[in-house]
Amino acid sequence: MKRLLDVSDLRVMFHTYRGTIKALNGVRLWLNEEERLGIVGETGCGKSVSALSVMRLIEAPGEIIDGQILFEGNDILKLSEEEMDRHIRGKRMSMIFQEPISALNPVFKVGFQIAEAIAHRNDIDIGDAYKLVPESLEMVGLDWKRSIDLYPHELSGGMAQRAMIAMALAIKPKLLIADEPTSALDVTIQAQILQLLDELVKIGKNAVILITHDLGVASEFCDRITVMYAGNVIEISNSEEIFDEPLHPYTKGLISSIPIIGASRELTGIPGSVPDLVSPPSGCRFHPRCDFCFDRCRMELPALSEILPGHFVACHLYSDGVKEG
Amino acid sequence: MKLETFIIKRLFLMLIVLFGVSVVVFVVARAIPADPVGAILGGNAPIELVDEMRRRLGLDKPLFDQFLDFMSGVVRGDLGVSIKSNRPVIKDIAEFFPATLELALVAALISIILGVPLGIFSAVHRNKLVDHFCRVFSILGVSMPVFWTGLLLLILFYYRLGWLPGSGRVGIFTVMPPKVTGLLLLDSLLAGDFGAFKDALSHIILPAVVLGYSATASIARIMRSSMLDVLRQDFIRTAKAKGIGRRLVIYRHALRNALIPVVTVIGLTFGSLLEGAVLTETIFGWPGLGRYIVNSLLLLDYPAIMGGTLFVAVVYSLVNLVVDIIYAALDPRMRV
Amino acid sequence: MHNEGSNVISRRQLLVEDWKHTLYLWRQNKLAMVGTVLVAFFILIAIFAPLIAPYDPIEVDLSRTLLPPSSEHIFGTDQFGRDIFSRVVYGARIEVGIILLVTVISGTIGLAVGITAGYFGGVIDDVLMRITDVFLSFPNLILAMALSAMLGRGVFNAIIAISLVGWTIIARLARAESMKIKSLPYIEAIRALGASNIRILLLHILPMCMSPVLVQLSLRMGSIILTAAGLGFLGLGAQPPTPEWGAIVSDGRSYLVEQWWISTFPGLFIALVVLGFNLLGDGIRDMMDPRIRR
Amino acid sequence: AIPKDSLVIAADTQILISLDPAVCYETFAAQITEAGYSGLTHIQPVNGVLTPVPALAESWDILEDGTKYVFHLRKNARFSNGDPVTADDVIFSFQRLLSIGKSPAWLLEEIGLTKENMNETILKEDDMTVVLKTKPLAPNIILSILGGSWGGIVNKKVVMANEINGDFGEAFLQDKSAGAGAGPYEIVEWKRNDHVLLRANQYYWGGEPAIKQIYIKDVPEATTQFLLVQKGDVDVAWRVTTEQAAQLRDSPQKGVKLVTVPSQSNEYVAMNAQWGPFKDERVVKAVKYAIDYDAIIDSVLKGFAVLNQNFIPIGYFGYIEMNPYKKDVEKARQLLNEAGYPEGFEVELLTNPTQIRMDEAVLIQSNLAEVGIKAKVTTMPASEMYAKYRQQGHQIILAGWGIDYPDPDALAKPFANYRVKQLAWRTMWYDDHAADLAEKAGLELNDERRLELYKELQEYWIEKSPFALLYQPLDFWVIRDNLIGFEEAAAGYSITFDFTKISKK
Amino acid sequence: MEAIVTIENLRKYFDIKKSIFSKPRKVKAINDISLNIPRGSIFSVVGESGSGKSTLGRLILKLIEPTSGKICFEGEDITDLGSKDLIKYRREMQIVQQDPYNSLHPRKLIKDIVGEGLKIHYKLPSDEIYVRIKEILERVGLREEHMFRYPHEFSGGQRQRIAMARALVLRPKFLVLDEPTSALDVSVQARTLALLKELKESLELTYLFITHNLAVVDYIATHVTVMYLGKIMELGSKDEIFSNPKHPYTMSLLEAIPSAGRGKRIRKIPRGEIPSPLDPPKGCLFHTRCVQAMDICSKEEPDEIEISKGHLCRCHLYS
Ligand SMILES: Nc1ncnc2c1ncn2[C@@H]1O[C@H](COP(=O)(O)OP(=O)(O)OP(=O)(O)O)[C@@H](O)[C@H]1O
Ligand SMILES: Nc1ncnc2c1ncn2[C@@H]1O[C@H](COP(=O)(O)OP(=O)(O)OP(=O)(O)O)[C@@H](O)[C@H]1O
Ligand SMILES: [Mg+2]
Ligand SMILES: [Mg+2]
Ligand code: NI
Repeated sequence: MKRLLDVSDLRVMFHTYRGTIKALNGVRLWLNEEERLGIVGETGCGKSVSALSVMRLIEAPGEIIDGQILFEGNDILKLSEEEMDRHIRGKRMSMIFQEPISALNPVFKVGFQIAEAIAHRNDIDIGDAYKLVPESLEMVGLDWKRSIDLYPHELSGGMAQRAMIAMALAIKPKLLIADEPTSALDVTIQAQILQLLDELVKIGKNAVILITHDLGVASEFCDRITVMYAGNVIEISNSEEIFDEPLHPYTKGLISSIPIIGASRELTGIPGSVPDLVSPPSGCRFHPRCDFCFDRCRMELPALSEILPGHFVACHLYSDGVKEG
Repeated sequence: MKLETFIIKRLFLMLIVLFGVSVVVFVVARAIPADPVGAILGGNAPIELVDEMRRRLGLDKPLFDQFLDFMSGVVRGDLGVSIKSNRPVIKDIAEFFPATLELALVAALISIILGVPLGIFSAVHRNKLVDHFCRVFSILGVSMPVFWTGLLLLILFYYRLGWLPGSGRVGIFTVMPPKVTGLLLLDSLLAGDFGAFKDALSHIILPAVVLGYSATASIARIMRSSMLDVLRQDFIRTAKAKGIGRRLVIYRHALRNALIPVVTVIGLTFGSLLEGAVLTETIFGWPGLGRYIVNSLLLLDYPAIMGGTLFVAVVYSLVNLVVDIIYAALDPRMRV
Repeated sequence: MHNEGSNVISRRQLLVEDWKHTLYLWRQNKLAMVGTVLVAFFILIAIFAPLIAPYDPIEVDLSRTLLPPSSEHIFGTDQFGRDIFSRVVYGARIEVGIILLVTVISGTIGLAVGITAGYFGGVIDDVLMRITDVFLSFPNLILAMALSAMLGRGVFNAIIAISLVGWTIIARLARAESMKIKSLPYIEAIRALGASNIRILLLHILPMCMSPVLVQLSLRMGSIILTAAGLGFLGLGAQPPTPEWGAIVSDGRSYLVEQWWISTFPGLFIALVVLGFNLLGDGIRDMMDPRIRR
Repeated sequence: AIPKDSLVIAADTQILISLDPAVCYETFAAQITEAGYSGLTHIQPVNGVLTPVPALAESWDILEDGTKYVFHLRKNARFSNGDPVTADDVIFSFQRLLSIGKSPAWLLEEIGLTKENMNETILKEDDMTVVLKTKPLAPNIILSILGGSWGGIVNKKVVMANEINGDFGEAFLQDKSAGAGAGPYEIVEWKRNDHVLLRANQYYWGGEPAIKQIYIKDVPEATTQFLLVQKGDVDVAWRVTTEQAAQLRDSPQKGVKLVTVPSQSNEYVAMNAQWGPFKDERVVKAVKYAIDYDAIIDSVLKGFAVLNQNFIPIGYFGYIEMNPYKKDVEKARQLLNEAGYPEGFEVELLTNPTQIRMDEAVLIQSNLAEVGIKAKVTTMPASEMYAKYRQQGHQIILAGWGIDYPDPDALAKPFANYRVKQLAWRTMWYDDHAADLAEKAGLELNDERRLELYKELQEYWIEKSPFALLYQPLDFWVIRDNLIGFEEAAAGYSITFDFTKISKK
Repeated sequence: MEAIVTIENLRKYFDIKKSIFSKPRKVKAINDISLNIPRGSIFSVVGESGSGKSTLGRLILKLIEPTSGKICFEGEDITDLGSKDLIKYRREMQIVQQDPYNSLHPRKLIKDIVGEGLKIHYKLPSDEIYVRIKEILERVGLREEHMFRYPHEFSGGQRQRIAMARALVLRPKFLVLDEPTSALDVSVQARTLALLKELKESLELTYLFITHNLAVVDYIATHVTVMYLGKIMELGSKDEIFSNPKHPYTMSLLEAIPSAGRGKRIRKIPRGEIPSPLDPPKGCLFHTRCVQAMDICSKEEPDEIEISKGHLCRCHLYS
């Protein structure tokens, strides 16, 4: 399998009055062609920032400080804005956002917005691109005759998300990033959309990064799951293993927080709250909330290392391999 | 259709407001402790003549009756007869309004042409030097007394440089094409008379710039803040993610949205241009409605004050009705 | 978790934090700084006018008329030999008075009408907003002229007239704001606690409407000074020999070509103060933007 | 550039109300109206004294102790459409004036012609002869009144053809003369707040004037007028400010010049004789001694005025030089002391907000302050000020009086005779001696005795009246220096202005 | 069990206007709902967005006026009470809102937010108020020093606790919880749910628990009501509904829950979009999306059928 994306040591900061928010602190991610990667974690842990960095959409007051983002072998952090627009964004990568209705421009018809994407992708003018719009709309199960001339506010959440998906997939990207594509939608619609996305990426053979805070969603959809905490990747594993055999105490806590129907157990949750990224805890950023924390955790940031085949974790507990516990 | 019911409803509301305006202006005008007859007859007129004239004009009737007379006239489309000129007020308005309208339109155009790009520029280069410059430039417009800037510009562009004419709507010896709309720029174009057009244009530039510049700041300011607002929206990120480039993101995706609140402000500003023209009209000898109303007020020419005020209120309401319709055209969410 | 310290300390910390934030934002915003400096300067001039002004602002001295700016009279003198600089300095007091009056009057009326209309909605809103529309669609200068004639002459009456006209925008703003706020969950929660309408309006909605209204007021200061000046041009402003800036500019206009200093300096002062208020108002608005501040 | 046969005037035309001779009353409007309409007589400076001279009436006879006037019309007099001027037109014009009954009508009533008696008093003897039956007044009064703009004769045929709802063509004549006038010019159009256009009347009995077209451009702002004339875009700036005039006088400029003539109006301070301290004549006198007349003339009017503390202007029948007051703080304080106001008192000084009046007010305020009187200046638009004045609601008022006709009677009555309910009445000076004298002088047919009476009146008035006359102003214009004859044309200003005397180099 | 709240045939129609040009239309947010909330229960209401869950909660607290129907609290009819008469019920019934970020006044200190209710209802010395606030904050897991902070300094979970403290300080008997955890992270949600459970027991509360998350319902509730477009589709005890769901909509809701760790699977998801509440479908409200729809479903509206004791279902499949 070919490597499509390889992010290493990504550091992103936001400069605010309170100080510098160290949003990403050496993030490592990778993705093969046609692979589906899930990124999960609590709010504010840096999922969106990671995704936006990959698209190079971090804006002031944010700044990519350091790192490497190899996309198809090239470091896209070295490209100029124009080159990004000319070759990468909307050509080889596209993105689906969380709130579909607010992610569509309210003053343009859906058809136009999709055509615009197609036009840019294929370097044709919008008139010609329009001819390809019906096809895209049909693909996501929308009645194109009706929906091509609708404005975003005339769509329901589900329809708008379909339109977004149509827009993102119409350019046949190599990499599709979906940042919480369903969390703003109703439960039944969520399921529909995920199923649709699933089918479409299978057909299109795209690689996908799915960002979600819902482990359940991620595990159903993805091949591999990356767990983030406070700007760090703390665990990477394939999606079955992470449930059956979570390694990092944080991942464990996360799993024990999810209510599961039929499983009548107490939910324990994770004590404490997410740290302030202006002055993150020293060492392992999770240590103040960790039941297993020991001295080293307070001093030293654990590195992400492969503990089991294909299963990476950043925790000092496993510096000597897997222990039971 | 819905648009029609909307318009009808708005017109109805407008009637209510106009009634309110009439009441207020009537009450306020009558409460001024002066006497129109005395004013019009001048300081020399003997008191008997003043009393006699007052009787003749019906100003000795009970106030309520006078109000009823006035309102019944208004309902019939008759704004009464000016005490001063003894002409139907509506005729006076018809004479003065086109000049004011033309001035206000050109001024509005100038303030839009200046304000919108300044606002966009400021927003796009937020907190950079360009932003500071644009903001200070536009705010300077509202900061200086109109009559002061007016005179300074007059001295500069007319007196010192001689580039532009100093007073009036057209040159004295310019023959104007027949009156169609009353807007000289338009009339001369309609008649294909470019000489006249040039002349009218050169006359309107200074007053319109003075007036328009004073309205620039409010447009630039709202343009800037609404642009900043829009640039923060989710759909801008979507557009960027499409890779269409910064220019298109700003001018296609952001601008159209950002213009929506600007339109409202332009409507409100237009009202202030209509009425704020008094000082400009005085300095540039512009034969407009603003001076007419102010002068009527100084002379306490009740019918003219009431008629003029009502008329301005009508125009203002109509402009804002149009603005709301444009608003809807810009913002599909307002349609349905 | 680490929440050490007593209430007192954390409260003080909080204030300090808030201040630091404001200060930070203020320092980021160069123009707001300029605006603050201008306005502060203006207020200081007004307060210390008797100390600053070298001469009596109204005393006529026919032996030194129309002197150009010099070290003795830095802004020159007018046709009565009055020192322009002193007149401008004392004029600042009048402008400050104008500003206070307008703020209080149009602020109070505007807020009262606006939040009432916005909070109660329905018929009350309709009635109040129609009244607002009446005043809004009224030619402002005309209404100000008429009212100032009705109230009697003088700058302060003119200003009262202007404020009676100027509250409409405040009212609209306050209405929009209170409509927005009243539908927020926290107001409903307070209602669920059993708070009366009056209590909600005064204790919970009013404070939230204050800041946009203050911004608006600070932005309007400029146009108020200018409207007053315009009334002066039409002969309805300050009574002579009051050193009101607009009146000085307007009086000096026939000297504009030769004795430019008479109207230019006060004109510049008007422009600077109006500019200051505008920049400050814009700045406050930026600083209070919840997206920035949170 | 402006053609040689055209004259462009920049003026504030806001004050124009109507150009109909039966309606028009203000000075500036009267000048335009006079250009459009000739009257039976015409006022002209003769040896520096404004005198009624023949116009449409070639000559007249005064019969029956000055109660019957027979006017012989000029044979060659024609209206601007070519119609001859006949006795019918004259009678119609006077009856029209009375029937319309606007501001100037009272002037005819002054001489005994009223709406009620007009069929008996205004008579036709033949087509070319008109008879008026008047009150027994000094002939100068009667002939002067007839020479005003309201005495303009209109073309009955044209006017009646354009009558609407029995308005005697008032609406028609408001903004044009259209063949209805026999003056040197025809009023072609008046576009409000824009311009008035006059064109030479080819049938004018005095011969067609040199300037064929007069364009009066509306320029409300004095500064703008001044700039326009300096640039040569207009020939005349009708009303510049005193500062601008002074500037030109002190540093002459190429291309323009300043024309000044004595004006026929009065600027005065009137104290309400029934108000508080002013009930005491000594206080009134103290005020008269407090005012610095010279300073007002020098620094407010920049010298464009002459000292005249009497109500009869210089150059008028009956004028005597009498300027007893000048600033004397000691004396004023002493008078106040005597009257029991050693500490002075507070008073409101009312005026209207023209630049000159406000400046005068500032000076007077500072003068009064020197003697301890604290005056608060209140300015209000003329409409309001006069309303208050007519209700006798002022304490001190600073105002002016324009003269209606060039006879001392036109001043003696308002200033001294409270019975005519004019100025004396307004300021509550109910002095019967002065009133009697003024009445008597008006009725006196003998010039010498008349002169005596006015002398007596003036001496009494200057001592007793609550009026302090400040000065007699000069009128000034800024004109292009290629104009010829403007001085002569303007010589009778504020009573008459003769456009026919103007030509261009 | 005795009912603490009873509602009968409750309706709430909103007039809504989409834009300045359009005619107002009616949204039937609550359309003929009757139910009993037993004392001591955790009565949960589930349904998708717009189904009227929040409206129901607000109606019961009389925060909005019902269009018709009857609301009884502890047997007393409170439907027509004005705001003055309601005051005493305000102490008994409280609400914790959906959105923890907007439910606290941003310019007030926590002590003022929590103490507001005490100030309204009791004339207490300020020490006393202070003590009570402190107590209740400790109850929900916050500390004294938090009293002097502003809401923006707290995380979502903490804010939700503050909102609970604000409601509980009045010692109510009945608490409406409007999606109290949907804005929170799972780890926080877990702790919040645990707290709610504990509070209920120790303070003898009855909850109306509004949520769209059936897994949460399963965890906490005793009774379940499934709403769809303003109507009740199915109602019963929690165990009954989860072990024996009858209505196709309930089933699809259960289906839609992503199954953490259960790997990929094919699910029966309802087709299409949720109809606009502005023009709800004729017949059975759910028929447009129902995989088991029959002819009759599009024509006739099904009645409520009692499947077993206390288990109601509105579906033609069971008539
Ligand atoms: N524009 C910004 N300005 C300042 N800080 C930011 C900005 N965007 C993100 N951050 C900070 O970066 C960190 C990571 O944010 P990010 O949006 O990636 O979180 P997330 O994992 O996507 O969370 P969520 O689940 O809430 O979407 C947060 O602490 C956030 O405060
Ligand atoms: N104040 C209101 N004005 C107009 N319509 C309203 C109002 N409140 C609610 N509605 C409408 O009533 C219906 C039910 O709304 P409600 O808020 O009760 O739904 P919900 O089930 O709580 O949804 P969510 O899960 O999104 O909170 C919706 O269609 C909504 O648009
Ligand atoms: Mg995110
Ligand atoms: Mg809800
Ligand atoms: Ni004459």
